Amino acid sequence: MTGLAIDVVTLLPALIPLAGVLVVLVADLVVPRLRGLPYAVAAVASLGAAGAAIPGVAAGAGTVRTTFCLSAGWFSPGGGSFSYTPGEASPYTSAMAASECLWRAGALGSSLQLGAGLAAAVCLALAWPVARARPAESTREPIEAILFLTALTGTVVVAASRDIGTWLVALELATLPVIALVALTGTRAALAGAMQLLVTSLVSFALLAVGAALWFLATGAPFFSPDAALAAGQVPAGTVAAAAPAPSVALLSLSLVLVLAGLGFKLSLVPFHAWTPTAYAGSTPAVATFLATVSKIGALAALLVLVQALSGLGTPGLLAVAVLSAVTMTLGNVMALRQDDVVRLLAWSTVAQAGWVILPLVSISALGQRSAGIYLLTYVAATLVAFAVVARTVQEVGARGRGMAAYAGLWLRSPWRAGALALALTSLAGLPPGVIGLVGKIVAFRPVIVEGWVWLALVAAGNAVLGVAVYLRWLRPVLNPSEAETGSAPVEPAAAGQAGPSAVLAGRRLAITVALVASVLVLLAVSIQPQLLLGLFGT
Amino acid sequence: MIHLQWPVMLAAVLAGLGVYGVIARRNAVLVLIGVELILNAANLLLVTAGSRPDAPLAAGSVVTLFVVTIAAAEISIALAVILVMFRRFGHIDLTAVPDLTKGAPEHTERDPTDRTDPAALAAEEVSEP
Amino acid sequence: MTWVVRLVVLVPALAGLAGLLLARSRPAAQRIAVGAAVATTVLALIQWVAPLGTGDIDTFGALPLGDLSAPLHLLSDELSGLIGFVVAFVVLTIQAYTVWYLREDARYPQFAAGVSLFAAGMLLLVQSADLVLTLVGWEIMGWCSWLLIGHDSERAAARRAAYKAFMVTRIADIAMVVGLITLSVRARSTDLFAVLTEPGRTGLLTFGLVCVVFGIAGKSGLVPFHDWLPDAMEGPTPVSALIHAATMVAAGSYVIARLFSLYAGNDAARTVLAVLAAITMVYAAALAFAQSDLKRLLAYSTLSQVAIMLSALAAAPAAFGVGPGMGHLVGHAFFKALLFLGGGWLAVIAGSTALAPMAGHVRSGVVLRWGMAIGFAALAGVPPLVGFFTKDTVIDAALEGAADGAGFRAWVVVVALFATVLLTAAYCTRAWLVLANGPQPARRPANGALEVERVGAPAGSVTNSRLAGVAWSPDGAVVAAGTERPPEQTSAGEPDPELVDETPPAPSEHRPSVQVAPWRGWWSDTELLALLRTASVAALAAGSVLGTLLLLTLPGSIHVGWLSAVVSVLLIAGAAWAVWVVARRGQRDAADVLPQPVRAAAVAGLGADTAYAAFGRAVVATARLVVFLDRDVLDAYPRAFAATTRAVGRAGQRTHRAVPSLGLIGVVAGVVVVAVLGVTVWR
Amino acid sequence: MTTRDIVFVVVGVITALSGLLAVSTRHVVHAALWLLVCLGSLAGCYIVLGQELVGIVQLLVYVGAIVVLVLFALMLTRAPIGPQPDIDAPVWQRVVAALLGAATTALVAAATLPVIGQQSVDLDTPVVTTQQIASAIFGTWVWPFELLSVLLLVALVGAFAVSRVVLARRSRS
Repeated sequence: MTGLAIDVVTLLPALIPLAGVLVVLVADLVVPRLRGLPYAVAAVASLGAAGAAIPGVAAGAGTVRTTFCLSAGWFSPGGGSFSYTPGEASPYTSAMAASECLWRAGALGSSLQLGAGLAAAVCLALAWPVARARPAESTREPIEAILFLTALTGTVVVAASRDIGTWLVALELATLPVIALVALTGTRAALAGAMQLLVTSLVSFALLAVGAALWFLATGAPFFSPDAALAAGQVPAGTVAAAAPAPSVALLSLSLVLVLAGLGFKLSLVPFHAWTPTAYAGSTPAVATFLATVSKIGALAALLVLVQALSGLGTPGLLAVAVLSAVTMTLGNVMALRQDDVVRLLAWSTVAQAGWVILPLVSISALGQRSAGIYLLTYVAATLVAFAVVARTVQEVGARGRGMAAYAGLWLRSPWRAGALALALTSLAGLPPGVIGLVGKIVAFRPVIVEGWVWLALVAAGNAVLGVAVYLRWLRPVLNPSEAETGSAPVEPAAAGQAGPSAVLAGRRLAITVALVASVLVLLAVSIQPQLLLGLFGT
Repeated sequence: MIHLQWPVMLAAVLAGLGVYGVIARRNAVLVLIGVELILNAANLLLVTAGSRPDAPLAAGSVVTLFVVTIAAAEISIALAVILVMFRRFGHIDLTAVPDLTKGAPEHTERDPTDRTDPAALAAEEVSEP
Repeated sequence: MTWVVRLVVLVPALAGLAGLLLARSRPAAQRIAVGAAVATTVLALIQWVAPLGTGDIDTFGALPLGDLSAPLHLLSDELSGLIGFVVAFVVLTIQAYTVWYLREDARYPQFAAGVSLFAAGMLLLVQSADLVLTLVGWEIMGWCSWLLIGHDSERAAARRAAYKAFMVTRIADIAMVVGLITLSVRARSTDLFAVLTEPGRTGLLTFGLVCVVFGIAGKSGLVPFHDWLPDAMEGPTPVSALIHAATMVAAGSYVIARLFSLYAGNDAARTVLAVLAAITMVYAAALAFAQSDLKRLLAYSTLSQVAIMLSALAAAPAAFGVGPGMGHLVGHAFFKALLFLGGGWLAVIAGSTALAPMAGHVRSGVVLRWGMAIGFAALAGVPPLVGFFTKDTVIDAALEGAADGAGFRAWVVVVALFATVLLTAAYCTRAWLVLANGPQPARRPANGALEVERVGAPAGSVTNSRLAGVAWSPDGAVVAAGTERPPEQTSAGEPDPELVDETPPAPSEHRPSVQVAPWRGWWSDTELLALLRTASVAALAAGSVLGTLLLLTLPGSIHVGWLSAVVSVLLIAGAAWAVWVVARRGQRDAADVLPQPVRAAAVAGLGADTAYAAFGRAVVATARLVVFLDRDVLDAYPRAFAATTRAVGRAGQRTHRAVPSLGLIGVVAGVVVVAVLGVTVWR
Repeated sequence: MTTRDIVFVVVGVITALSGLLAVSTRHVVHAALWLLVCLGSLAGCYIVLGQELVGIVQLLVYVGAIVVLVLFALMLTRAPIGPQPDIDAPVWQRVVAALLGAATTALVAAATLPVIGQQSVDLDTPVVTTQQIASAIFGTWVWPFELLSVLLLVALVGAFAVSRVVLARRSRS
């Protein structure tokens, strides 16, 4: 037995958050009264994970960073004599497995890891506690930090995973801590959201597991590799009707759609989306942000693992993806139009944007995967800014900050924040000055056009228009206080003072402001120079 | 010698039963039972596929073990949430979880992340049945 | 040297911006405006004396327009040098004059900045070797004209005039833009030389050139678009001088001149131009004769003169080049600026821009008298003033064109030119007689109302004094003042030494005194102000006399045929004599011989304004119809879409009760549906 | 039909029937007990399929731990003993559930059976020995295995925190 080659440097994006978990635990033992420390450590670890992903991004489209690679002779092929005829054998051979790795991070995966790390850092900043001495029995802060970090780890790992085992474990690692995070918020609303998230995620994961098992059954390979898909897709020798697809192809497609459905819950695709508004509205802005950004990155990364394996089959696309995409973006936009709670609006906006994210995947090709990744990251950048603005407002005026009325006339009170919000919303809507949103929409459109899905393109175009209405509905009172919905008095930002001396809130306000500024800068940079984002994926 | 169609058929049946159980039950714990059935269907499929010759890396068994462990992790979180929900709502009926966030948000605290604010806690406890 | 070319555009532009943004105080604004004008003139002089003869002067670098190359170059040759210098010079005199004219206007800084920007636009257009830059300059002038005409924005008439000017030129600009784009697309470049040298595709070329003709018809006031120009007299006199003398109105001729080598080979476009120009010059000259307001008279004369320039470009043989047209542009710039500035001076003295109250006031000062005399003589084309040479060059060129086989379009132009010479001499004589032969102004300040009555008396008609006030007003009411409300004469505390005795007081019922804090500061000395004004007029008078010398540098701009010269001199003399007779040696207004209804119609511009208004109403009605169709017919779909969206949203809101069990049904049903789709339709 | 086939079918029918009862019985506690039977007999299926280790783990973890957890949960949520009329969702929902369940079964069966066809394996000599599984877990699969340990840790910490936060809050009031 030769050793399994483990390259620690390649693994760093996953190892740094795990190390962060340890540091948080140790630090909590040593200095338990510093409430901000766990978040600081966790934020640094997230940024570290993002930084560790940069070499993979910088390496360009062609190169893939691998580790945990198998080598021939590492495993012993099953011994003994078998009574099977050649046509019935598992088409995936040990020889094929010899070239596999359990960690494969290409440019696409590394870019998603980078985005996840940065987004998680922003979420941690938003979750920054009020700098007040913590009661002795409270363990909330370190646990929250640990949950954020482990969920980030799961996301990072799933983007680079290649085998069924790692993939399933990492997915669950990315999901379970988030459920706990939502429940930790502790209010009745949060519990309602957590319960809905919990049952949806459990059922989805079970179906996902069935999908993964079907893949294994169809290909005989525990790896999501194009080789395996090709081997399964081959028409068995001796079959007369060579034109007909092998039965395995149907099995593969069932496996893909089950996985799609299982991940659809994380992505908030439409029939699997019901938890989204409840959970977002029930949890704190930081957790909602995490659900809206890092979770989505994890889900898309997991989906892309399977899609890139299938891309070897040369299938033009899937009707199921098209239908999901169309339904999702339509319902998301329609429902978002009716929300007055901005967190709910963002939740439904997430639903609508998820439709856009999987839109390019109607083409199971490298182009489609790249487009989906680009679109997701544009969405994540814009959503981070929007949530940071919401968090800042909630921090300032309390729960009223969730109502749209709280944003009336923001332009007059706080032009910078209003500008940031405007940039984020226009990016989500795909209007200038949010150029990157427009670029993302065009990028997402391209595979649809290339593959000739006319009706889908029409639906998407209609939804682009609808989406503009959704976001401008929020933006209008921001810029024009006289058009704010009547019946709610203008919010006076004095409420923050009641919570105590303003110095107590200073740490939290500073953290939120830093997160807001950083995310705005990123969004601005990619808006001015979209090539920065497109370049991540080696286009 | 065993024909693989039997385990596959059993897995299909278990999956269907699990799906039925997930939807037809209103008690959250019983929904968990349905979920376990679906997971076991997946496990059975994995084991079946892993029992075929030339299945590399003992993958069928290993991944099955992983899924079992994942299920255990899931259950622990799920039970915690269910217990908390039972304490706060007095029931675990999935068809009757009210949507509490509609209309006025529940967050009346001055700082929603500050869970230790006694006034906020008092306000919450009052609203409890 | 290339920096000189760039600075010629840059200096006035920066001066304009600085004036708008920085200069809030009058002295600073004056220094900036006049200083920049001086600098521009010096720079333009340098450029004119030593033109680079190159069209490759970079500005911002090329525009990224895909297939279309847009290098954005500037051009410096003899033509642009000369015109640039003349423009800069005229702008300088106008800026200096404005310091005096608007000495009590609180919004002088904005006005001066507007003039600077305007000059920058014109100079950019003159220097441009790229159609994009041409268009930019064109647009700058359009916007600035709107700002400047509407300077007295508290008066409804001024506002309406500004909007009218803007809308009318704007509509014509559509054709301009289409034309320039067509030419650019044809050459796959916006570079002037590429456009000029692109062979082939004559259909596209003709279309583009005709569009450009209609475009310049807007700003140059050719016939269907002419009526904004007389109304633009609502602006302060310096604006009128600026627009009419050297910049906006002449810009059209310059653009045609720049594209001349294309027009030379294109009969269709030139014929359109010739017909429009011929109609305009005769029509406008005839209307000018009947005007009762000096500024409106000058406005119609401008229309007529600009048409002469364009007719030269339309009818001259290709070999003559642009010399005749551009020569007339230069000459016209001098004498028309002179007439406007002198007219403004007169108006300040008389308290009105109407001709009747001005009667006799021209004798107030030597410079004023001689200036106006030279101006009218040059306008009429009396030798040896510049007007004579340039106009006869045009006539000669048209005759040569006719002989050259240009046929119809040349003959139309020739006939129109001779008719215009006759009419021009007639209205110049008439105006001069009215201005020079009124009663000697009172030595002592008198009641303003009495003044008007006395002025009207020699003509013996109440009609006349009423007509004096016939100026356009928005609701059709007759207003009893001239077009513009000239500023008050120097306030009592600061008497103008030259005019102190002849100055009547302001007729206060019509002109409430301007409430401006007395201005103290740099140049507060009224003598200096008066000197500025007098120097401006004198300089322009000198230009009108000696301008011919300038034209010697432009080949083909002076080419007087003896036949045409003799004929036109005879025509001028005859017309002058006839008017003198009709006016009973200056004892009455020659225009009074016209029947009253004809005169009133002419003063009102022969109903052009009514036609515009009708056109506007028609457009609005059409728009309403379109809006109706759009809202109630076409828009039904989007609105139904919106209504459906709302309904679906409501329904969705009801079904999303956040009950986990329902969510689970959704999940599982979704899985099954998606799976069925995925398995059966593996596309 | 070989001997193994027959054994499997018998155990499988037990599994399926107990599964059916687990999702349809009206006794809350009985449901958990039937689940126990179902999972236990499924462990038998695994053994028939030649995967003894998986079968034993199934017994230990699933039957021994998970089902016990479920039972605890039922007790802690004061599940009544005896039949419950309102244990199930409304009738329409059950009809939908039955349809969807049947559809799921049909889909999985329809997709897998053509692939599996009449494949058969000889399990008299085990395909994968426990030895191999052990070395595979700590060799090839060590990366997901380590992640799994993190997952378990986090799940326990999370469950602890979720219950404790609310307990702390209740004790305060």
